[in-house]
Amino acid sequence: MKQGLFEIKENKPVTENVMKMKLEGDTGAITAPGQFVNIRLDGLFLRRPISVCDVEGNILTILYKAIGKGTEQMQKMTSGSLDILSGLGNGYDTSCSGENPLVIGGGVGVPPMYMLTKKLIGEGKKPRVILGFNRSDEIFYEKEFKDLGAQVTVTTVDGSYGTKGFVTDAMTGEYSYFYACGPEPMLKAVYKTSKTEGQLSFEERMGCGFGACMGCSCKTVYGNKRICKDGPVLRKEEILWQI
Amino acid sequence: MKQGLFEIKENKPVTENVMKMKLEGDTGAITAPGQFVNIRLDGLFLRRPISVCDVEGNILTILYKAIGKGTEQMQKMTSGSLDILSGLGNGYDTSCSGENPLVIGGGVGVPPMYMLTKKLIGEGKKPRVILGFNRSDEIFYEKEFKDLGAQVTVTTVDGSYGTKGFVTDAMTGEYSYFYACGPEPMLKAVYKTSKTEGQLSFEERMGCGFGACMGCSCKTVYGNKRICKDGPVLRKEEILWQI
Amino acid sequence: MADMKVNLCGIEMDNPVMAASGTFGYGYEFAELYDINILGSFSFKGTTKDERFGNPTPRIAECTAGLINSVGLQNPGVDKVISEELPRLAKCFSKKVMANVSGFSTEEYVYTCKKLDSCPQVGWLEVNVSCPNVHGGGMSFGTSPEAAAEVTRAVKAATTKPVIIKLSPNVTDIVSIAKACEEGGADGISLINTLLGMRIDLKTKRPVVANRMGGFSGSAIFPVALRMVYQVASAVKIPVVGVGGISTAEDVIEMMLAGATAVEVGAANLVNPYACRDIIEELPEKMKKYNIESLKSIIGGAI
Amino acid sequence: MADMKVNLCGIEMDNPVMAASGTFGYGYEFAELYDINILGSFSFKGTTKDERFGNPTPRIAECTAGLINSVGLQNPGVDKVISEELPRLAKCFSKKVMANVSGFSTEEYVYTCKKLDSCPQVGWLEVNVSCPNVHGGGMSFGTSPEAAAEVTRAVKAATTKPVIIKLSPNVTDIVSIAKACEEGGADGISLINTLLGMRIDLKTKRPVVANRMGGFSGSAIFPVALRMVYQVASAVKIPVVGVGGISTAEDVIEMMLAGATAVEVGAANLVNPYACRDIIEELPEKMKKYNIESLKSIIGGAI
Ligand SMILES: Cc1cc2nc3c(=O)[nH]c(=O)nc-3n(C[C@H](O)[C@H](O)[C@H](O)COP(=O)(O)OP(=O)(O)OC[C@H]3O[C@@H](n4cnc5c(N)ncnc54)[C@H](O)[C@@H]3O)c2cc1C
Ligand SMILES: Cc1cc2nc3c(=O)[nH]c(=O)nc-3n(C[C@H](O)[C@H](O)[C@H](O)COP(=O)(O)OP(=O)(O)OC[C@H]3O[C@@H](n4cnc5c(N)ncnc54)[C@H](O)[C@@H]3O)c2cc1C
Ligand SMILES: Cc1cc2nc3c(=O)[nH]c(=O)nc-3n(C[C@H](O)[C@H](O)[C@H](O)COP(=O)(O)O)c2cc1C
Ligand SMILES: Cc1cc2nc3c(=O)[nH]c(=O)nc-3n(C[C@H](O)[C@H](O)[C@H](O)COP(=O)(O)O)c2cc1C
Ligand code: FES
Ligand code: FES
Repeated sequence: MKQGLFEIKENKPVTENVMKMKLEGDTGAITAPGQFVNIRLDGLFLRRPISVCDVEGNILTILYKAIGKGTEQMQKMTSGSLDILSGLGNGYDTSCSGENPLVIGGGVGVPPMYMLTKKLIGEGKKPRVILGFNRSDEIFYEKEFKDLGAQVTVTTVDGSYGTKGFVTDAMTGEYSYFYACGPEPMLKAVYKTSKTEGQLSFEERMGCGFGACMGCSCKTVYGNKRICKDGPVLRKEEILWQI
Repeated sequence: MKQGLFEIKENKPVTENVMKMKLEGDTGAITAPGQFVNIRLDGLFLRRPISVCDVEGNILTILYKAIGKGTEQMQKMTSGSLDILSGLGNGYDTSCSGENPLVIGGGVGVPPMYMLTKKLIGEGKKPRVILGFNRSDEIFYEKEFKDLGAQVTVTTVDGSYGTKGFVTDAMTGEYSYFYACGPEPMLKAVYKTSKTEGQLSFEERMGCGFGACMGCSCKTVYGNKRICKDGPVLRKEEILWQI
Repeated sequence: MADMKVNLCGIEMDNPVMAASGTFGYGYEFAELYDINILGSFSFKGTTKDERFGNPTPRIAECTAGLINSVGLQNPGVDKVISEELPRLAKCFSKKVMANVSGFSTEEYVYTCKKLDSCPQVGWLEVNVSCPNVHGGGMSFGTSPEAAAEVTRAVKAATTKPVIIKLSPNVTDIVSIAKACEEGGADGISLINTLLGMRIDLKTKRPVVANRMGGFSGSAIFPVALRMVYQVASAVKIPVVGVGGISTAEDVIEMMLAGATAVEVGAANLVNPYACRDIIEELPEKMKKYNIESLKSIIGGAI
Repeated sequence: MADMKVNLCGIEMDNPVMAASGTFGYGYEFAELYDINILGSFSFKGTTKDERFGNPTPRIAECTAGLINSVGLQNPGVDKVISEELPRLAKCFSKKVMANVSGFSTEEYVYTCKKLDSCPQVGWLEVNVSCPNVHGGGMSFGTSPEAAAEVTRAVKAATTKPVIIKLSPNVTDIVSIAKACEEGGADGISLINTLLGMRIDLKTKRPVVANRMGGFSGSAIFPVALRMVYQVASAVKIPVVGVGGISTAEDVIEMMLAGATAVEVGAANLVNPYACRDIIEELPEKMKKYNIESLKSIIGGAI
């Protein structure tokens, strides 16, 4: 974990409500895909947790959906710098992926899968990527994933693009392992549908984001864990669904 | 009273801690010298009351001393606009000044006396101005008052410039009326020394600045008054000193 | 069309937004800025039997997201309120106004309420039980269920208009006090008054306000006010007026979801004199955003 | 040279700045960022007899200038704290630490305190009496002078280290409770714990935290904390630890002027993990600005 100022280099919409922001700063603490950063914003008490989408040198890319006070404030920014805690969370472990892992992202769960896919491909693996959205106009980053060299399936709930249905409807064929990030109902469906071991990334309202407050705890097979520090990525085997 | 945005046109030091700020906006509510404006600042709950030093067309000039959170924040501003409530308070009544009024300002009580002096001269009167400071390096606006055509005496407590002593030490000679603004001990001394009727401007911690909260009340011969709305200028005859 | 109408103790209001007592004077200062008839209503400055100057100055201290006031119920006394302020108010406000009443003994409360009860302009009596009870050892009426119920019963027996008891938040158990007022016959409960707070000036090393402590209010206290409104609205059957830290249309909706039938905006008026107008103008848009067709329908929705 | 030393219940501290319980874990996360030995000390996460998961999530809600938490005393239980956390803490913190203890019955408090009393690392026992008293009808120990005094007496009888009782602010009369603790033998009082608060999510129209209400803290509550520290420090002879809304060196000075011998920084650590370090580094400069040579000398200066 590191605290530092990151300078806004770019802040562009990729869909109507999802923005891509490029930030320049000390990215040294970011060590694994699936980690997140925690962003301080003027006038808001709590930082806002956002997944790392990509890191290239000292450039950090995040993708975020404007859904409330904080993200709407970010949406309006064109320059300046942000106070960011980086390198938070455990991130995905790629060592157990096998040859043909399945990478599944839904909605704003898509961003961390980009850096994960990049890493898997860098390690010589052949990930298949499923990106799930509600409608065609909500789709983002399909091309970026393809440009990494991954095989990409897009699903839309209303069938307006790609495979009609949920990400689980595309979880066909063989795969060696799976990685998922998305809303909780999606994670649960993926968990149930999956035929292999895998890792899933969770969200929770956070006080600190670095393990100090116990605001984000969950029960697992291996005892209580903090989503922010011991997660956000949990292994399939340890998950105890609350609902 | 009017609320509006004023754009910062200039913000320059006139002494080490006293700044002159020129603001452009709708000055229409400012009708008398001695009135004040109430300035909203980022992150601070209460507005900051500052006297009107001058108005020329849509340009408002204020002079303020950086002494705390709000004024220090203002000191750093170079551009942008401020949310200002203008035209607050009663202001000085020049109709009773006579031919040779004495105008007395001490420290940050000097600013409103500028617009007052200008108005008195505009009305064909011959005000004599006494400006009191602690030390020579705290003096500001001597030249500006002289440029209005007023006769100006500067006093310094340590004698490093002008007449040594307090403003009261310069309250010699004949005068038809007096106007004063400055710290409360000065006002009290002026009140006691003065040989004529006069008007004195007071400060008080304010909640609203426009008469709604009763935060700034004082007792007078004519009953309870609100410094912000029924003042800040009180007539000598009505003052009941609290201490 | 967004339906903002609510009914508070039998009186129809165009919208639930009122200005809180002590932060809106008798309305004139605001009437200079906008037509205050757009308000649901407002509660005028706390009125006592006799004229009061209140506490010594300084009476105001700034806080993070709020302020402390120790005005101490400055007001001209009920007779002058009726003979001078209300006629003047009639010229700029044609709706029913809420009369906020304070006292230092049950008799004083009754005396003042009775006089205001006879004024046709007055719609509701808002009885502020935060004052120290001079006959009861100095603790405020609002800190014991018995004292609060006693004032309620006495005022109800002497008046005909709806009586709303305004509670102090500086208590261990707000629900028991609210229930005691309900049992005493109160027509409504309004809460919260200010939290007791303090600031010290680092330069002088003395308390900022002359009275040392004072009432803390402003957006900082919203979560405490919301919690108490929720607790009380869950426990009583009479309407609750939500007060404390409201400064946006979203705050109004949140308060109503917690159980408020109407709301009062206090400190926000002092720093933004257009606060009530802005909130009322913003409400329809926010109702739309959160899929609310009628404000009436969301009262207590989160309970 | 600015003298920041204070003495809290017989233990010398390099400076009065501690981190507050529940906002600093057992210190490790912060030790990754800076040497936590610069702290005066810190109070570790509230410890109970048995392991607790705490409340369901979501447990956190944002507020203006603060947050609500309903963690619900998640902790591994006193035995694991002693066998696992304290040895691990010893590697990064060489000073005496404050052990924060909670319980749901007097016996539980005594059990946990006794165990922690035997740990040489522990300097003080901070007994948090904000928990509901399961044997006393569910109101918290800290809301009645009798219950607070009972816990104090019982813990004092079973331990040797200084016992500091941490009070809840959600009471009518904080002074009577503090005095009861003093009479019960407390060596110090720390206050305040969180204010009971609530937020509602406008989108779901449900309370934000699963437990509906939670503890509100952060800069918003500073004026309430300061007032209570002032009231209690004026009324008792034992030292007071000031907690609530502190986020700057100036806040520390203000708390000490109100009567605090030492202070605890809570929520500020969560949003600025360097908060305590920043405050300690800034203190000498602010002392100079306000003409303070020794912090010890200003304790209670505004009383
Ligand atoms: C580990 C992690 C990674 C995330 N990565 C991304 C990402 O890459 N892109 C993206 O668009 N979003 C991501 N989110 C969700 C993102 O944190 C929220 O959308 C954001 O905090 C909303 O803030 P707001 O001020 O706009 O909303 P508001 O509703 O105004 O926020 C109010 C409070 O609720 C919290 N909150 C609201 N929604 C969420 C949520 N879903 N999860 C956690 N806290 C929430 C806020 O942080 C804040 O404290 C992530 C969340 C977590 C926990
Ligand atoms: C009618 C009036 C006219 C004024 N005109 C001028 C002027 O022309 N130039 C100038 O330099 N100063 C003037 N002052 C004083 C000025 O308002 C304060 O210096 C300023 O509010 C300090 O704010 P701060 O945030 O820097 O200080 P802080 O000490 O951080 O302020 C804390 C709080 O105390 C209030 N406060 C502090 N000092 C004063 C004070 N002397 N009077 C009233 N409130 C105070 C602040 O408004 C704020 O609410 C005037 C005050 C009044 C009442
Ligand atoms: C300057 C001031 C004066 C007040 N005077 C009164 C009063 O006379 N009677 C009363 O019942 N409440 C009074 N209050 C309390 C408010 O009506 C309101 O209950 C409280 O401020 C909380 O609301 P807010 O956070 O919106 O300010 C006063 C508040 C302020 C700030
Ligand atoms: C997330 C969180 C957890 C807390 N846990 C405890 C606890 O276990 N024991 C305790 O006595 N106080 C606990 N508190 C209260 C703090 O120690 C402190 O008294 C309170 O937050 C006020 O200080 P602040 O405004 O600086 O946060 C907790 C506070 C927070 C924010
Ligand atoms: S958010 Fe604080 S421990 Fe996870
Ligand atoms: S400051 Fe509010 S009435 Fe004067």
